[in-house]
Parts: sequence; structure tokens; C-alpha cells
Amino acid sequence: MKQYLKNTWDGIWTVLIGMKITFKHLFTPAVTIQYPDVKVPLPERVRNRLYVNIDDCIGCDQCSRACPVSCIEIETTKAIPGEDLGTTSNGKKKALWVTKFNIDIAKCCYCQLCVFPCPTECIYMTDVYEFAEYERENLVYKFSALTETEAVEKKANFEKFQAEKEAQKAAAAAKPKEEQKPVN
Amino acid sequence: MYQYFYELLGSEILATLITAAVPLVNVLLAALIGVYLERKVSAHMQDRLGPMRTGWHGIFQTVADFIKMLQKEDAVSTEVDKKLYNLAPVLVFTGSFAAYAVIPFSSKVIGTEAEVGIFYLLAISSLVVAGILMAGWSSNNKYSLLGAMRSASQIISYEIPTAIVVLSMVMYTGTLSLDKMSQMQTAYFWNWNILGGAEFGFAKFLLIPFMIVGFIIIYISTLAEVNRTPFDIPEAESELVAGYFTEYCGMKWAMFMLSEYGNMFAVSGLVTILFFGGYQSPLGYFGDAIGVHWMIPFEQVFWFIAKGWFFVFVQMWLRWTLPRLRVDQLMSLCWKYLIPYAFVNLIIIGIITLL
Amino acid sequence: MALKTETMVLNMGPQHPSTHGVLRLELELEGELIKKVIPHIGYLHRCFEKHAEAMQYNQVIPYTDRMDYLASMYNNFGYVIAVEKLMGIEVPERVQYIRLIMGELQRIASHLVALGTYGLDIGAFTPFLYLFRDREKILSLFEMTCGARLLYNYMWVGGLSHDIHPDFQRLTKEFINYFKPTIVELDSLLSYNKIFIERTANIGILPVDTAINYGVTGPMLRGSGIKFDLRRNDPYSIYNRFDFDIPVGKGLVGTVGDCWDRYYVRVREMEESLKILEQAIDNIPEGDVQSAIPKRIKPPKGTVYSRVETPRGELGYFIISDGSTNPFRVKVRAPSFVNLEVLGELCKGHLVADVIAILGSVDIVLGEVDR
Amino acid sequence: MKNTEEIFELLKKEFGDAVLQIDKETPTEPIIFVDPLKINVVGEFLRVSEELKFDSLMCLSGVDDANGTKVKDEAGLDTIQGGTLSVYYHLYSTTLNHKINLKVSAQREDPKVESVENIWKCADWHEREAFDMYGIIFLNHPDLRRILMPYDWEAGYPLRKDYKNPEFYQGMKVPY
Repeated sequence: MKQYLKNTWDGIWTVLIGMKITFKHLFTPAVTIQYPDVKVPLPERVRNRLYVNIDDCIGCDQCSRACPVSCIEIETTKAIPGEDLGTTSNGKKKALWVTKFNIDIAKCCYCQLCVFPCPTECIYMTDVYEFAEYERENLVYKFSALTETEAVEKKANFEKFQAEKEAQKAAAAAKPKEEQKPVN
Repeated sequence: MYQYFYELLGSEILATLITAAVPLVNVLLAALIGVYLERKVSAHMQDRLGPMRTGWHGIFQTVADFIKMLQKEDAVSTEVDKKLYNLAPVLVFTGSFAAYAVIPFSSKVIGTEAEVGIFYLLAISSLVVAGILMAGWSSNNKYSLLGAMRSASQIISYEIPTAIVVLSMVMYTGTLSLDKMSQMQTAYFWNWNILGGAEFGFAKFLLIPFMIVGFIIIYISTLAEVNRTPFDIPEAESELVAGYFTEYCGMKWAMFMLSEYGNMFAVSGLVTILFFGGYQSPLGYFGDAIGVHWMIPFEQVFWFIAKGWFFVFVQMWLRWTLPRLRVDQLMSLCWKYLIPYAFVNLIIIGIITLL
Repeated sequence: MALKTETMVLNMGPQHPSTHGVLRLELELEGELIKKVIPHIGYLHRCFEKHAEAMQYNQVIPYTDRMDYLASMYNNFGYVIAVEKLMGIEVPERVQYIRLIMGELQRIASHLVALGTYGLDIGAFTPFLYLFRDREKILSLFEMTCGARLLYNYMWVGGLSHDIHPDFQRLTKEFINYFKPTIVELDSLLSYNKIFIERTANIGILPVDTAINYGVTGPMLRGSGIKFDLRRNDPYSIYNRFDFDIPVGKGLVGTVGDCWDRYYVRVREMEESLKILEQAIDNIPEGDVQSAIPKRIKPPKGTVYSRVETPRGELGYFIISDGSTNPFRVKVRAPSFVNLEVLGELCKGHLVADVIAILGSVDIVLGEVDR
Repeated sequence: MKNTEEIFELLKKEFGDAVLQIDKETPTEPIIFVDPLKINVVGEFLRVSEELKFDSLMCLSGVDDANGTKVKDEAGLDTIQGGTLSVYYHLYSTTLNHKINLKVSAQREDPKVESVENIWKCADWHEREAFDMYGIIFLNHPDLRRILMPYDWEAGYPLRKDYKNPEFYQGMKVPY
């Protein structure tokens, strides 16, 4: 009987305590915000959409190799001598045409592993986080500064150069003595 | 009210229609406001904002929801028992709508001044059980079935303490008419039944604690009857997905919701009438004071709605504070705690009334 | 003639509000009484172990994040400890301290989710949101440090990806002071609520010997009343330098080892984590967090089994190295996976509603169960 | 508290040939090799023996040793023939606070290992996982079904080193 009354009392009393707490919260300011209108300021280290500053990219492929989900796809073509590709902002000389630099952001897992090995710090994560798209294809970001025709052209150029070089080499191999003669 | 409109318009049909429309408007308004209030109360209790975009502080959110519900496709699974499945929401809604017929919003605004109002109210709200069972069975879903079974046993069990408390109040007031019961608690708040009723004397003070116990019992058991947390096990979200209306969508689902929120206000009204003076003002009537007597019914409507919504608010307050009971604990609460207390209470109130 | 009765098979999940993910339970019911529970897992299997064999050692770390996504820091922690043990790397003091602080913050964050969702399972909605509000504060601390809120990739073999932010210590101390009263509030709102006690006390009792035989670890094991915590019993990192209690289930409102005990152990553990944080936060030594990171992670041939105490229990990494840059085999002994196994034992003879209560008290993360 | 060598001596004395050898050369952890068909007896002894009391199985992992010969099949893909599949047991005693590692190796073509499910309940799902991933048959296991993969997975055992991705699963193309 004592237990019975105690149960009754416990039931009522703990309910009242709980009600007191929730009532107090009725008047505390809300912690949620009106999202698209109000936004939380992001910290500086925030990891969201990847961005590549292609002017600084030397096409070293290190980011692509670091990526655990293989979402970065890079193709490069060597520049032929005489073509000046300029230098990166930290003074490295570029020697490769980056004909393709695609990031499939839909695959990206935002681990930031690609950012650290970059020698020119040209790939980094920005604070843009609203980039929903209707089509999955639109999530493949193409960063290469070259258009497709240009890329084909560069590739052809290099192949031509390569072929010429091969031809030269072959020619040189064919008549090595005559080559050597002027030297002597 | 029927009499008034009959004299005004001279047509029985029109008068009947208007008289019937009033409870309908009441139940719909109760549901609309109830849903909005639930959202806002829960949000603020949880340090959230709740709906904010449709109108000022999201005031039209329920209207927008209602429009969305109307537009929804009425998807019916092929395996359901179609007749029962379609009938169930109507039946549930009818139950709660019909209950509004006898609730006196003021001495003038009342669907029918039935002499057996309270009896009718208890009886008609049991109709909901049939609807819920039909919904659960016809859905052909195990979760629905479990929900419906739980619901049936719960509502039937909790009718007993409700009925006992109502009985004690009927015994005390000597009437079954809700309107008369309200009228007996007229004038000021110390005449309310919770404070021992209108008759002044020794018995009044003796009654107060038992009236409070009676109030708590009937409040808990009506809470259980309308399936609100902590007694929402028929639709226990985390166990039974959505209980008996798992398979419903669109307007049929909305009808279950409407009736739930309609019922909430109805049982709050019942509690108000039994213990808190019904539509009577706690502080006397302004209309009386300045001699404008036609103002009094309007004041009464205001007071009834205010009291009703206060108890609805408490229901929500409880819902957002408490966890949910288990089905066997629910039964033991009813049979082991509420019913014995209610019986003891009934006997004591009876003895005091006799004195 | 006897009345013919048959049991009902109820499929709970994989889409169900309180199976905490895509767990499927096949319940054999008699009325609402449980006859048998058969868990079916694997709906979230993402081939972590197969992936790991194709990755370099440091590339595995983002994948470990995704196992127990509520305690990613601790998954990183366990993995890097295992690889460091294999390679014999000594990490700097500063790194040790920061790892420990992150780990304990993560423990609090994870327990907040566990307790919040447990309340939700029982039907109390409001504590869930209060606890999530506090968890957000911890996640903001993480975000400030490494830029991510959920999947951090923060701890690297031999070091950390970032040093802590200059404001980190101040904000953490602010959080500690802010958080203490909310535990008290939680206690009075949920832990000692009569209905909550009714729902959880004497439900799903797990005796100690069963628990050990089933390999149950973490708060579940401690809820059964045994003082066993890897931070104390098999210390790793620098846990042996700190003073903290190991809360155990005492059966305050029911029997030792019931759901309430498991729940309450988690509440008390948050307090102990705060204690560790208070001791550690001011004593972070100076140093470089990346000095010990090896250029090439190429462990010698060998095997290692290393275990840490995550919020859910013993997380073990079994790594076999064949001397190349990729691990030969990574086996994860996930705490939830082992803890879930005991569910069938716990649920026998209870009601459907109790399955929810028991499952919630096991605190599984399906990402980890299925890997 | 005993170290692995002492435990090995003890086991050697008790079981003789069933306990094959001890590998102390592997960095970080010495391993005791046990006969796959005797592991349940050894396990039972480890658990009940007063001086050992290994009451907890921390981890049970299947491993493909990939020590067979690589053979090209008709599709030109590598298949491993011969060699062994292994199971590692990591045991721990909560009362005496010591650990050991056991290893059993079974033939790749017919991988049969005695189940330890009745000794440590915890092994139940671990063994199912090893079966699921490597196809190691655990004798006397009460419920040896796939656990993480679908029950109707027919493409073999995914964690074997020579596993090939199927092209179709239930009529659906696998790499979508």
C-alpha cells in the first residue's frame, strides 16, 4: 500500500518537474535559424566544394593519386619546346598542358587529402556548400583552361613533335657517323 | 439555438442546417488551430521556431497543409478491405463531430440542449473505437492491426474512470445536461465545481480535495481516450510507425487528424464544463456591469474557448514533456490506479453530497 | 478442442522509425509477446574491408570515418593507433593531448545522440532536441578545428591534419561550463521521470557473464555492473595520466544490467569525459602536430590488433601488413556489431514496445554494424 | 598474467600436436598456430583453465593468405589455387588481463574449421562473417548463413583476393 501511494506520488511529481523544465524552455530564445535567410558564419578551415586554380596547376597528378575515391581525373600533354606556359604564382615553371582536369564532386568525400600534397597549393576547399544540381552530369566540374579543340590541338602538336623527334632520332641512328663527323 | 433560428428564418430546414453547421465549424476550427498550436508549442518548448514562412509566424501553415492534403492522390493499396477502409475515417470523424453537438459554447450557442448531454457525449465518442478498429483491420497491415487492437482496449478501459468521475459529478450536480451544469457554476470562480461548487458551506471546503482528485483522474483518462502522449501507444510512432492509420494518406489521413484534434478540444470542453464552470466567466460579466445584456453570450463564448484551449495547451505541454507508456503499463495505470481512486472518490463525494 | 493459435511474424525494418538505420528484425510474436528475434543486417554494407585492401594506409582514414559516423574521431583514433603500433611511431605529446581531447568531446557528442534517440524511442521528443542542440556545439568545435562537422579525417598516422585553432581551448572551456547544467536538466527531465523508469527499469536485463561471453563491451558491459573500460584496463594513448571514474550500473531503480542502467552509465560517462577534458584542456604542450607524420607509410611485415574504447565499446583494428603501401587485410571488430548479437537474448519474453527500448539501449550505429 | 610463450608451453604440454608452432618473429604480436580441427578443444581449455581464463574473444577474423599459385583462368583473370585461408583469434582474459593470438589455417579448396561458437557466443556472427567473406566452413556452427552480403549472393566470397565482381545481380547490372 505504501509502495502504491509512493508510485502515485512519484508519477505525479516527476511529471510536474518535467513540465516545469519544458515550460521554462517555452520562453528561452530559439536556437534554430531561418536557414536560407540567415546563415551561420563558417569557420575559416571549412571543407566544402573543391576548387582548382588552374593557372597555378602544374599537372603533377598528386591530388588525383591521393584521392581515396578517385574523383579527380587529370590528363596532361607535354608542351613542345618553344611554347611558354608561364609560371605559377610561387614561381614554379609549368611544363605540362593540363588538357583535362575534371572533378566529379558527386563522388567527392570531402576528406581534403588532395589538398595537402599539392606543391603549388592550387587545389583547395572553398566555403561554397550550396551547389545542388538537377543533372548528375553538371556535378562534374571541368577546370581545364583549354577547350576541347585546344586540348586536341595540343595533343596533336605534341604527338607531331614527338614524331619529329622520333624521326630525327631514327635519322640520327641511321647515319651516326655522318652526325659525328662535324663534331670531330 | 434551433428555436432562435426557426423564429428568425421561419424555415425548419434552414434552421436545422445552420444549427448543424455551427458544430462543424467549431470542430474544423478546433482542428485548424489545434494543429497550428501544437506545432508552435512543441517548437518553442524545444527551442525551435516552428513554422515561420506561411504568413506571420506561419499562421497559415495548417491552411496550406489542408490544401496540400486535398490535392494528394488517394492511394489505396490493393489488398485492403475497401468498404471498411473507406468508411473508417468517416466514422471516426463523425464521432468527434457529433460530440460537438452538445457542447455548450455559451448559453445560446449550443447545437442541441439535450437533457442527457453528458451521457450522449460519452456514448458518441465511443463510436471512434469502431472506426479505429475498422481502419486497423481493413488496412491489412500488421502494424495497423496492432495499433487498432491497442487502441480499442485502451479507449474502452479508459472510459470507465471517465464515466465514474462523470457519475460523481452528475451525482453532485443532479443533472445530465451540460448546459445546466454550466449554469450552476455561474458568476465567480469560487463557484466552480473544482472549488466545491456554488453552495457555500462546510461541505464546499470538504469537497475541494476530492474535486481536484476527480479532475486529475478525468483529465488523465480523457487524455488516454484521445490517444495523446503519454498514452499515444495506438499510433506510437517509434514502435508502430503510425498505428492504425499507417496505410492512409491524403484526405482520409487528414480526417483522422481532424478528429484527433477535434476530440482534444471536445474533452477539454468536457473537463471545463464539469470542473471549471463551463462557459461561465470567472470574474463576472462585463455586460452585466454596464447593463448591455446581449454581450453576455459573446463573453461566454470567449471564456469557454479560452478555458478549452488552456486545457488543450496542457495536453500539448504534457505531450512534449513525457515519454510514452507501454501497453500493459497503460492498462495497469487504468485498472490499478485510476479506477480505484475514482471509485473511492465517487463514494466520498457521494457521502459529502448526502451530508 | 484446443483453440488453434499461430504466431505472427512481424518485420521490423529495414525502414522503421526506431531501428536506428536499416536494421531488419524478424519478430516472432504471440500477441505482442516476443518469441524470437532474428536480426538481419547488411543493408548498409559498403565493403570497408575490401576497400581498405585497395587503398594506401592514409587513404583508409576517410573510410574509417564512415563506419561509426557518430564517433568518427574515435574511429580515426583507433586506426591511427593501430598503424602507429605497427610502424613503431612515437607521436609528439601535443598530438596525444589533442587526440585525447577530441576523443572525449566525441564521446560526449556520441552519447548525446544515443541518449537523445533513446528518449525518442521511448516517446519523449523534447530531450532529443535539447541534446542535439548541445551536440551542435561540439560539432562546431570540430568544424573550427578541421573544417568538417561529421566526417573529420582529422587524425593521421603520426599526427593530425590541422593544429587546433587559437580559440579552441577557450571555447572548449566555455562548452564545459555550459554543458554541466544540461546534464542535470536531462536527469530531471528524462532519467528520473516515472514513466521513463517504468519503461526501462527491469527491461532487457543482461547478466555479466552473458555479457562477457557475448563479447559485449562499452557502456553495455559497464551497465551490467562490471568496471571494465579499456581506457583504464588496457590503457592506450595517455589515458593513464588522467583521473576519472568508470561509472557502472548499480540497479538504482531496477535490476543491475537493465536498460535504465545502460542509459544511466552513458549519462555519467559524459560527466567523466568532462572531468578528463578539464584536466587536459589547459595542459596541451607546445609542439608541431605534423612533425612525426612519415613521408611514406610503409609498415614492416607483421600483424597488429589494437583496440580502443569508443563511445560504443571496444573498437578493434586487426591489420596485416605485407610490407607494401597498402594494407593486406584490415578487419574491424566493430563494437555495435558484437553488441547487437546479444539482442536476441535480451528480447526474449518482452513486448514489442520493449524491443524498441532494448535496441535503443544497445545503441547501435548501422554504419558500423554493416561496415 | 602470462605471456604468449608461457601459454604456448602450456598448450603444447596439454595438446601436443594440435598446437603446431609459435611465430615470434612477426612484429608487434606473436602468434600461436593451431590445428583447425582442434581449435574448439584448445579454445575450451583456454576458457576454462584456471591459470588462463580467456573468457573473452575480442576478435575473430578470416584472412586470405594468398600464398597459393596464381593461375590465369579462361577470362584472363587471376585465380589463386592452393595455399590456405586462415582464421585469427584474438583472446583476452578480463580477470587475468592477458591476451593471446591464435591462428588456424585451412586448405583453400576445402576450408574447414571447427566452430568456437559454443565456447564464446560472440564468435557466432564473427564466424558467419568469415564464412560470408571467405567461404570458410565452420563445422558445428548452428546457423552458418551469409550475414553482410545478400542471402542469395552467388558470385563467391568477396574478400578473397581473387574475387571477381559479378556483372549481374538478380538481373541488374552491378556497376550501375
